Amino acid sequence: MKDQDLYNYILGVADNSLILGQRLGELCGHGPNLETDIALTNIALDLFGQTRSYYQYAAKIAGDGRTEDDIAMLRNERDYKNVLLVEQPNTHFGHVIARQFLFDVYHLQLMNALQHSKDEMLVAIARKGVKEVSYHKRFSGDWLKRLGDGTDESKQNIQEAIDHFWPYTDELFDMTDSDKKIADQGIGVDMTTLKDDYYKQISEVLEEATLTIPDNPYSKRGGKQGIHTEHMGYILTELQYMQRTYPNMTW
Amino acid sequence: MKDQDLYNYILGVADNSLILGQRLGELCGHGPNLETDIALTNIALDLFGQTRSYYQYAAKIAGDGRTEDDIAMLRNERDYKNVLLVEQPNTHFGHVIARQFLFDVYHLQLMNALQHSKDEMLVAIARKGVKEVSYHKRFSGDWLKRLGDGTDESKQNIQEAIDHFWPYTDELFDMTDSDKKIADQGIGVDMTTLKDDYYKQISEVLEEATLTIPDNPYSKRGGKQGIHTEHMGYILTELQYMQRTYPNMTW
Amino acid sequence: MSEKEVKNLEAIFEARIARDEKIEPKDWMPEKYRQTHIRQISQHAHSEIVGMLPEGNWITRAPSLRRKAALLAKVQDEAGHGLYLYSATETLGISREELFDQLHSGKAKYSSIFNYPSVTWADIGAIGWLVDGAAIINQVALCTTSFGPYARAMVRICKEESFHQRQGYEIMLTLCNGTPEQKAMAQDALNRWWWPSLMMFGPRDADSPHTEQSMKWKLKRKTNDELRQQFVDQTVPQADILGITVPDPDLKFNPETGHYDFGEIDWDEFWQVVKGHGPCNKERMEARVGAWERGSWVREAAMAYAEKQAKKKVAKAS
Amino acid sequence: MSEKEVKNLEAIFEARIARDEKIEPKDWMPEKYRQTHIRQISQHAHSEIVGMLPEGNWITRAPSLRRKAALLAKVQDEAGHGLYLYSATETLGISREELFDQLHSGKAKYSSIFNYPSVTWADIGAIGWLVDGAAIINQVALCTTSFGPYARAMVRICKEESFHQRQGYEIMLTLCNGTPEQKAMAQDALNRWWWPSLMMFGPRDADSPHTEQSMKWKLKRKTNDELRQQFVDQTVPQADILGITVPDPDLKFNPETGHYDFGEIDWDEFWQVVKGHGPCNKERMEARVGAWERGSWVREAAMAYAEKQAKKKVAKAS
Repeated sequence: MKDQDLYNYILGVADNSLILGQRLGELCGHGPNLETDIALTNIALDLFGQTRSYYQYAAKIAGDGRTEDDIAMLRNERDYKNVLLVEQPNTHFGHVIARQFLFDVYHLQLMNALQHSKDEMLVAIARKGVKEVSYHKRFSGDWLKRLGDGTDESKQNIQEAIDHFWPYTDELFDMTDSDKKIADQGIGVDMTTLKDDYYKQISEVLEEATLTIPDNPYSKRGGKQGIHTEHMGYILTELQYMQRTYPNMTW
Repeated sequence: MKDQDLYNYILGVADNSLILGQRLGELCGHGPNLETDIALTNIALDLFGQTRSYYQYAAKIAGDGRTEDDIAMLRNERDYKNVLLVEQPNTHFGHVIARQFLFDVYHLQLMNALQHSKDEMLVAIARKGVKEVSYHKRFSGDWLKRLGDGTDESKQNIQEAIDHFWPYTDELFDMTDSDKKIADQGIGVDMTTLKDDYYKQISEVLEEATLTIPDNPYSKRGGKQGIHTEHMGYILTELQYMQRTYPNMTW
Repeated sequence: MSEKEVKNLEAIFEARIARDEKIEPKDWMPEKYRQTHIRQISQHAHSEIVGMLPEGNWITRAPSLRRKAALLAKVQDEAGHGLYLYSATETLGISREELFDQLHSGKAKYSSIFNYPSVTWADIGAIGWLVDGAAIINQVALCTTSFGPYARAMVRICKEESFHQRQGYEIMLTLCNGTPEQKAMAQDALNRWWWPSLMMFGPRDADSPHTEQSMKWKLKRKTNDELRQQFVDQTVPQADILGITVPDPDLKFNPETGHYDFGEIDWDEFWQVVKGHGPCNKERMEARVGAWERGSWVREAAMAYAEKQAKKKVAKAS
Repeated sequence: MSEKEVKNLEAIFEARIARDEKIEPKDWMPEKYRQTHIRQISQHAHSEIVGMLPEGNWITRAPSLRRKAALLAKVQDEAGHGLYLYSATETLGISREELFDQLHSGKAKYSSIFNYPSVTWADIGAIGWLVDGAAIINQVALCTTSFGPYARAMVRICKEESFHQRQGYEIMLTLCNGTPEQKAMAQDALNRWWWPSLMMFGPRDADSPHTEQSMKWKLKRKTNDELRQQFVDQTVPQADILGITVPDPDLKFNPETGHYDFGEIDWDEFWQVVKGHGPCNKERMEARVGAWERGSWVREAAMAYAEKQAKKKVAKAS
């Protein structure tokens, strides 16, 4: 493939949306009320929409007949490059919100910066994405505050969730070799430059939510190298089930 | 296939062991103590052992190059003929025990009767099976009594589990067309003749366990026609994952 | 109010309905009208949200990203329908909490069709085609029902439902134009969903005692059997186009009546499911009650937060 | 007891150990000996049961029925090992409840290797080959350790472990003789499990202060570094036979020493995992604590039932 690095870069971005969308899809009909069900489904829909745009573009770059669905559903686990954060389970609503918020802040930074890419297609996706992800971040941030400054129980639950996911945030700013090359070309985003701002933004909202900013210095990573947590395998058994069971069919 | 009915009959019997074994396999390392973990794993091992014998025999009957693993892992959901009972989830330990006991009593009846089959291979499997399943039934029956006549909480939990699974027991005695033909040939077992004894046995143990015999007249069925509950699909995503993802390989 | 006054109000009320005027929440209405509407609209709302479950079951396993997104959007629409319908019910003076209590305790019903499992991907097609198809037939009539909020909700819902129905049919069409395995999957789904879909129109007219009153209030425009016949007449030719067979050996076009004659519904099964003993009644209720109970701390937090914010505002203002 | 008497008992005790006599639970032993053994044997027991988790993760997804059964049997063996080892620990005067409390509260440790995820089927092979291989090297020496119950448990465990190790190696061999995709899976597993396996032997000797005392009690026969070297020397040729590469650019046979020289372990990673911040520490503890808590009503029921049965027997006898 000529543009292997660009392909890798796009998949790195897209896989996050795919896997987080998949996690949110599990929740559909099982949320605490209809309003949150609808909102989380909306977020999932946005994420799948972005995923499709990225994979369609990646498929074009690959140029070997692969389709968006082949890319989404026919890779081996080690070839998915999403960060570990997005594959973590929906343990309870606090986890859903914490995971979402910690991702949304990063995601909006990425979308904002990607609008200035030299790649027109990525700019187009990012422009649409900025609007969508701004809404995601508002939703998750608002709920973070509600849960943080709600009842004692909710504060405890959301604090536990934030503490739980904190070690997964550092990986968001890891750059693979392809990421670096594509950033150097002015196409991708150098996320390392946005890291301080990320923690600043997060901290502000956590404070507003009357929550404690974790000081755990240890981090968990591996997703960007395709080394996932044990949750990922189960996500894939479902995600890939139909394509694996009935190969080469039109749906 | 010449012996399509025999093939169908064997799969009907074997699929129960496969799917129940799979459910028990999920529990490994997650039980209430080491002793029950070991015992339930033992039961799972027996069930998989039986499953393999049946499928190996079925593969021989099919005679088209299919292996035990092809039969176990490469059918579509609608082609699995296990009863609905065995695919129900491990909601809590009471469910595990109730499901097991309601199956074990039936299973031992089947193994006992199958020893008198005109088919030598089935006789051999059943002879081994009788010993194994006698142990399973003793284990699940003992726990039924412990939970039934233990604490108030355990009585409530196990009663709820028995009530929950009761509607699934009737299907155990359904006879498919193949089942009838094979029973008529003196190879299979006419389960309908054993139904009264089944409920008599169950009732005796429930009474000993100080539990109430459910009087729910409604039953749930469909597994023997390959119409499963929504749980089955998820069992298969895991069971089939490797064979679907990496076809035609040796492991 | 004297009995005479009530009678008078009732007469005015009936006259308004007869003139096809809409009854609005603030208007006077007979208590039975209110109760019947609470029952029916909330039953409709419950059906929407329980109906999310069999379809939600396939979101993580949808065979393509396009279908996954469409399915998510559909289930989301159903949540939206639930929301309008609960709101419409609330205008009759009952809280959402109470409505959920009725659902969770088994006092309120929901459409029995959702007590069947969705076992293959083709079921997602069949549910859209048949279940939404049957629902629309029931609902179109309600767009001109007498209670304003219900009628307006129906207009919006019908529009979305017919989109869902076309989408479901298109899934079936894709399967039927696909491999033999895919076509068999479509046929199998039709086999399993056909009869439950016919049951959606309720008992035979002879066994449906409330029809007369509901007709008067325009909560029903046609009888169960009439609607069922309409569904059969509409759906059989669609199955023909798909090239799959309706699982009814007695099904036959009757040139004299211009309708399809069809076989007898298994009413034992119908009543078993209605009474709560269908394949998934217990699972559906456990899913709903479980979601509600697991979510209680979240709803409490949201209320506590809102109260705190309101107090802060008051404190600032004073 | 006077200080002199204690000194005397200690001298006798040390002499017995020096003569390779076994110390049995009823024998007098120094308190430090008891505590050290409780710590080490229970840590070993905890490792067995936490070790069930990464392997248990593949039971439902094993690629063939034969492998599924073998894996189940292996995990069951580990539960059995846990059982003997807890029993051996209990002979030192501590209850199983207390031991679980120590595990669940984080006071007791277990082998850090189980804090890595099992992400592909090849990991099941690699765990058997490398992790059990390393464990055996540690354990063989313990078959002649001074505390009788521990030594006897080790004899039995070593036998089963070496079966597991061969089984793991055979999984790897099958993969390496399979398709290129399978071989790549095997290589990838070796890449991920190699360094954590080397870490199983603990810190460098210079950083391992307890070695001297443990040597005296025959709880250790060789130092960490000696055992680690033995593992490398034994394993590298096995990798060569598989045709996969140990992920260490510094690895080289040293003809002068007759051993393989190898690169530096990432000690930061080592300490991060030991301190509880490895990839799966939290998940492993949540799984164990969750199982224990979910099972409390079951254990209570079993006790209540046993008491009732005992009372019945007494009532009958009197």
